[in-house]
Amino acid sequence: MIHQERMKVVRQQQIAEDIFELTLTGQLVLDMKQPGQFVHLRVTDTYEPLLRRPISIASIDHELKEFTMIYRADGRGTKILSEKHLGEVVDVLGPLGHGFPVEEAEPGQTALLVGGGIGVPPLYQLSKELHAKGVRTIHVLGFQSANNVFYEKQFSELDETYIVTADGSQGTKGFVTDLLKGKAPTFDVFYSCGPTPMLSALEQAYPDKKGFLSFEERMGCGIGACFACVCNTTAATDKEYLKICSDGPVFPRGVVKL
Amino acid sequence: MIHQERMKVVRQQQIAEDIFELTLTGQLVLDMKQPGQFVHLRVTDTYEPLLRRPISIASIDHELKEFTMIYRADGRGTKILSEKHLGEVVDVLGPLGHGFPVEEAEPGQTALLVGGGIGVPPLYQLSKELHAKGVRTIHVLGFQSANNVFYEKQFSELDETYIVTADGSQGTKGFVTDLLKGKAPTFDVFYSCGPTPMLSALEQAYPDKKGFLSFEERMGCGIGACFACVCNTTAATDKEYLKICSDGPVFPRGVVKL
Amino acid sequence: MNRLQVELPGLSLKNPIIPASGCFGFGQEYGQFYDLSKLGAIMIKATTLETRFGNPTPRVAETAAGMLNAIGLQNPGLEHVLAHELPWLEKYDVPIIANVAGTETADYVAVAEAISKAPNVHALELNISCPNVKCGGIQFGTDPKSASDLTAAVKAVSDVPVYVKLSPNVTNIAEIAKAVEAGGADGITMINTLIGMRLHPRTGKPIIANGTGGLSGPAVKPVAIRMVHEVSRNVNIPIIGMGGVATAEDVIDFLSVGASAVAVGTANFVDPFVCPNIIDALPQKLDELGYDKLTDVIGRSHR
Amino acid sequence: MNRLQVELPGLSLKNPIIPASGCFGFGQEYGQFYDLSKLGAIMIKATTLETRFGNPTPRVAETAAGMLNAIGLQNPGLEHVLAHELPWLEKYDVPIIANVAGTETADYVAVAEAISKAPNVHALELNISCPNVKCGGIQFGTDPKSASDLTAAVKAVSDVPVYVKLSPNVTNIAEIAKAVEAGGADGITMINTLIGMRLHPRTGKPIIANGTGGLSGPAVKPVAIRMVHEVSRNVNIPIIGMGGVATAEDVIDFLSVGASAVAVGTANFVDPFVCPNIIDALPQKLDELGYDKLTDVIGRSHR
Ligand SMILES: Cc1cc2nc3c(=O)[nH]c(=O)nc-3n(C[C@H](O)[C@H](O)[C@H](O)COP(=O)(O)OP(=O)(O)OC[C@H]3O[C@@H](n4cnc5c(N)ncnc54)[C@H](O)[C@@H]3O)c2cc1C
Ligand SMILES: Cc1cc2nc3c(=O)[nH]c(=O)nc-3n(C[C@H](O)[C@H](O)[C@H](O)COP(=O)(O)OP(=O)(O)OC[C@H]3O[C@@H](n4cnc5c(N)ncnc54)[C@H](O)[C@@H]3O)c2cc1C
Ligand SMILES: Cc1cc2nc3c(=O)[nH]c(=O)nc-3n(C[C@H](O)[C@H](O)[C@H](O)COP(=O)(O)O)c2cc1C
Ligand SMILES: Cc1cc2nc3c(=O)[nH]c(=O)nc-3n(C[C@H](O)[C@H](O)[C@H](O)COP(=O)(O)O)c2cc1C
Ligand code: FES
Ligand code: FES
Repeated sequence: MIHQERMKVVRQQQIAEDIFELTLTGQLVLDMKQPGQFVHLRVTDTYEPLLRRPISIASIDHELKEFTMIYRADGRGTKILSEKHLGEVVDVLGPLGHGFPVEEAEPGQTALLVGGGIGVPPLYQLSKELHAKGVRTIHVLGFQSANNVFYEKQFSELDETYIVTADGSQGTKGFVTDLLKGKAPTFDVFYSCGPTPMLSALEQAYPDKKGFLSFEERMGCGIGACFACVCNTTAATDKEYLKICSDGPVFPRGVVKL
Repeated sequence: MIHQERMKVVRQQQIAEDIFELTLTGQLVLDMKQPGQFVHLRVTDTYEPLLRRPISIASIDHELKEFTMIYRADGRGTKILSEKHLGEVVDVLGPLGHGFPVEEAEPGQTALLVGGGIGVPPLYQLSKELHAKGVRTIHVLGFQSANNVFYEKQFSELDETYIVTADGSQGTKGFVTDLLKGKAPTFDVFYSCGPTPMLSALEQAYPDKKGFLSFEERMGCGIGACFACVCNTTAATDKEYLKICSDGPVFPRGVVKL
Repeated sequence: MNRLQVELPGLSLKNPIIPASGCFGFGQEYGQFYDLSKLGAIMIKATTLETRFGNPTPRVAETAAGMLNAIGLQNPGLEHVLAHELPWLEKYDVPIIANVAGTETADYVAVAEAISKAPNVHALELNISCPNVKCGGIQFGTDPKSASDLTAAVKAVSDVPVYVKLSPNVTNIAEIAKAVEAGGADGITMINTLIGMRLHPRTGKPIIANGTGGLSGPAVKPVAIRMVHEVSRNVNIPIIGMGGVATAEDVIDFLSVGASAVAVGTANFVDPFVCPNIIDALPQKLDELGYDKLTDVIGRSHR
Repeated sequence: MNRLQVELPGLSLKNPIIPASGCFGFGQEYGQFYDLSKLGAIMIKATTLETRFGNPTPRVAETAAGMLNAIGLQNPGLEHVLAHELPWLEKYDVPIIANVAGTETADYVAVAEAISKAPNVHALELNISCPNVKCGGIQFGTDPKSASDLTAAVKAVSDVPVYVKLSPNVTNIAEIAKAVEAGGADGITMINTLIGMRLHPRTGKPIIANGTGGLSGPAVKPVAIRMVHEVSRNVNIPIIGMGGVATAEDVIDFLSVGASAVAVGTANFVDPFVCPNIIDALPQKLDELGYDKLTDVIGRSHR
């Protein structure tokens, strides 16, 4: 069930260049059921900026009723968000959309998790849940440069983790696909979130693997009412279009026309 | 000289229903020369609300480089202002305009100070400066109701003070002019700030007295460039119009067409 | 007595709050948040004769106190709306205003005729003002003669009253309003969006794939208020006002200049509960202003 | 090389930043804050043949991310501007663009002829778009034929290039732009304000004494960008763009859609240093975008 709640800031800290980690608390957390879902945030009570911002859920603590997001503060709305202090409130609409199906990986299997930039955060909760049920994970995380890298330690503590940077300032130089070509990891299913070219490259690189991809699009409502975020589909589905906000953001590979 | 400065909040407190007292500190205070001048405040860095708000200077402490304002928080901008905490900054343009001429009252003389609602604040600095040079003051302060009354103690500590409320819940019931009719105080010069009908009634009540009135109008620039705040003049001046922001807000009686 | 009741051609509204077309889908999504029977009416998404996919994405962009959209009238087509969307809405006690779009007179007429027969459709809203489709829509809304003729053609086949939705992108809005009144319109809804553009700061190309989009939200409210004010002095048919409504104060403003009800668009995206919140706030607003009933507020700017 | 240099008919601009007419008086007030020689040019307040007092107050009202004004072209009249305001500005190394207003062709011509001979007036801006005066102004700006004829009449007497300022309150802005180009305009400035209204929440009457006012500020930027984009594809004369400019990014946006320089209006009221701040920020913006000089940015949306 989707709620709207003014949630309290529990923690906010900068963890890399322009990258912030924000933890909120409230009842709404109890309805967060699946990694890869997102929330739609209103960062101010005034009319400018006006629209909500979609941000992925990076980790969930049902017991403490807390959840954490990781976001890049470079635009008008996210900058205001990054100035929220302990005890201030943020207007949250969520949880929204359909996330990564944890059930598609069996205990004992290996899952490849590939993230790019601000696509990395939702993979963290996913990895935790996969591990909880006994799935091994390989994390391949791509960033612009060493300054932007975050959560390397958190992912490493869970399992095998590789960092790729576009400028080579940390880990392998290039794109995540460059590293994957070299390493040629064995796995049963892949999950990915990041820029569309990355998702597209992954689909092509593993034509026979089961995979799940999380997409981004500019949104209005975030709940399926405004048709802002539709994407074209392939013959793999009989739907003529899909809404990223309410049908996604995660879709099985091959369904969205890339 | 007019400056623009991001000034720090030193104190903010609510002192009556919807009425707040805010003290800011910064270099700009050193240029505040005359009671009755005002500042033009930007309360947010976003575009909504967009315009600055004109607020009178209620008291000045050159030594501490602090000045205090008293304002009613009922609109969009003033409500945001009322939420500023200690240490936050407010973008101030000022000091602006021409205030009350303290030099028009001689030591030993008596000045009548008549304020209505949020017109009361600038009279406080005025009264302090008049007293500093040995002028007696009679304060007649009008409010909507007892809940809105502020600074009664501060004014009383300086000199004779009468409170008038429209609903009679404190002091005399009615308008300041009602009290003045009854008391018939003797004085040499009057100074007033408040709603235009009050200013107009005062001019009529004391046709032979020297007096100075502070006016209000909706403003754009606050510095004389946009012609938003002009008022019509009487034959007493050869100017065809006056700008309240830069020629005023205080004018000698009889100059502004009421 | 229901202080918020408003009677309009074909529409007996328990309150004047109507989600705007295109901002509320066919109701399902907001039905998750509150009982849709609470609403005065619902303006459903534009319906065309055939399924339309609409424009490429991105389709929205934020602007100062507003947003641009170029959805391009995506909708599942008349047949699907009649078979699925409207029947789903029947469980609610709320009149439906069907937004009708097309590219030529014949489409408009065909959709209007069929959809006006649906049991819960109490009025049509003729969309002659969509700025986001290549042909059809806005060219009817910028020429008085075409607007009037189309209105008459649709009136001739509709079983329910016809409201015409005006475009603000015109030199003389009163002229168009008078033309649709002359064409037989039962009411006017206004305003649709202003044409605008936002660029990507790095590339300098429009963010919206369509290039231009329609501007809505609080930013346009002053334009909408001025236009409703002007049109209400020039026609004798009722107006449903819209453009930036987000609070009960905004509703009072639109009624003051002569609207009889209002539609709420963009604000639903900002706050999914905005419509019921406004409805709940209206009685107290009336008390504050000293009015018995909402209809007393209508047109007070002109008095 | 000056990376910000722009050459326009009559105007050699050291940078493309020009305070907009009516938002900067005749320069004195902002001259308290910084050296006016820093500016690309100055568009002075509209000048009419006779002194004008303008409209009753209130003359301004705030709106969401914008403001309404109905100053009503208050100004001291041609003679006073020639005798006092323009000479005062001569001490600065900055070309003046004189905004010329009137109620009929003869006034416009008389003001244009006289003011174009002032030594520091390098161009005229023909104001055919002021929405706040009862007669004159905007009716010239909404009819292509009148706009073209007036332009030709003024061109015939002006000693300096003539820019025509367009109103956004029209169905077809490109048509008007082409008409003034045909009438001999050397350039176009756009946009003037959109007509709007705001009500007093208690009384329901317009806040602005004039009733309607002109909407400006960030709220209108998407409309302005779209119109400059459209006009720049339809004419071969340069455009000075305006409407909501407050940052260097906004300037880049206007240049991207085809403007050659920009005017800054409302933003001066929010931040008196906005013009010099933008000028200082532009070189770094160019670096970030990878352009050598500002003129490289002009029209990139179209490429
Ligand atoms: C399902 C989903 C999950 C996301 N998860 C994250 C996350 O976990 N961390 C993170 O940093 N970012 C995430 N993003 C991207 C994030 O929404 C944008 O970076 C953010 O909205 C930009 O807002 P701004 O205020 O910084 O920029 P502005 O430039 O002020 O934004 C202007 C408008 O454009 C929209 N917009 C701009 N860029 C994007 C974008 N890339 N995607 C969607 N809308 C955009 C904004 O929402 C806003 O409406 C996610 C996006 C989606 C769709
Ligand atoms: C010279 C001068 C001195 C003032 N001194 C004080 C003071 O010391 N204390 C105080 O409480 N108020 C004072 N005011 C009035 C104060 O400026 C307004 O109450 C305030 O601007 C309202 O802003 P808002 O955000 O509450 O209302 P909103 O309704 O959000 O305001 C919308 C717009 O209207 C303008 N506006 C609304 N009411 C007024 C008004 N009465 N006068 C001028 N502009 C208005 C605002 O500035 C803003 O631009 C003074 C006004 C002037 C002109
Ligand atoms: C995303 C979106 C989609 C819209 N789709 C339609 C539509 O299908 N038909 C229509 O007549 N108007 C459509 N509109 C216009 C709205 O109904 C309304 O006229 C406009 O948005 C102004 O109201 P607002 O400021 O409250 O949003 C749409 C507006 C938005 C923002
Ligand atoms: C207070 C005010 C006064 C104005 N006076 C004039 C004027 O005298 N002549 C004119 O051509 N435009 C006038 N304008 C319009 C501006 O020059 C400009 O076209 C418009 O405000 C859009 O730019 P902005 O959004 O940067 O303010 C005025 C605008 C404002 C806000
Ligand atoms: S954002 Fe509105 S439908 Fe997806
Ligand atoms: S507010 Fe601009 S001239 Fe007074």
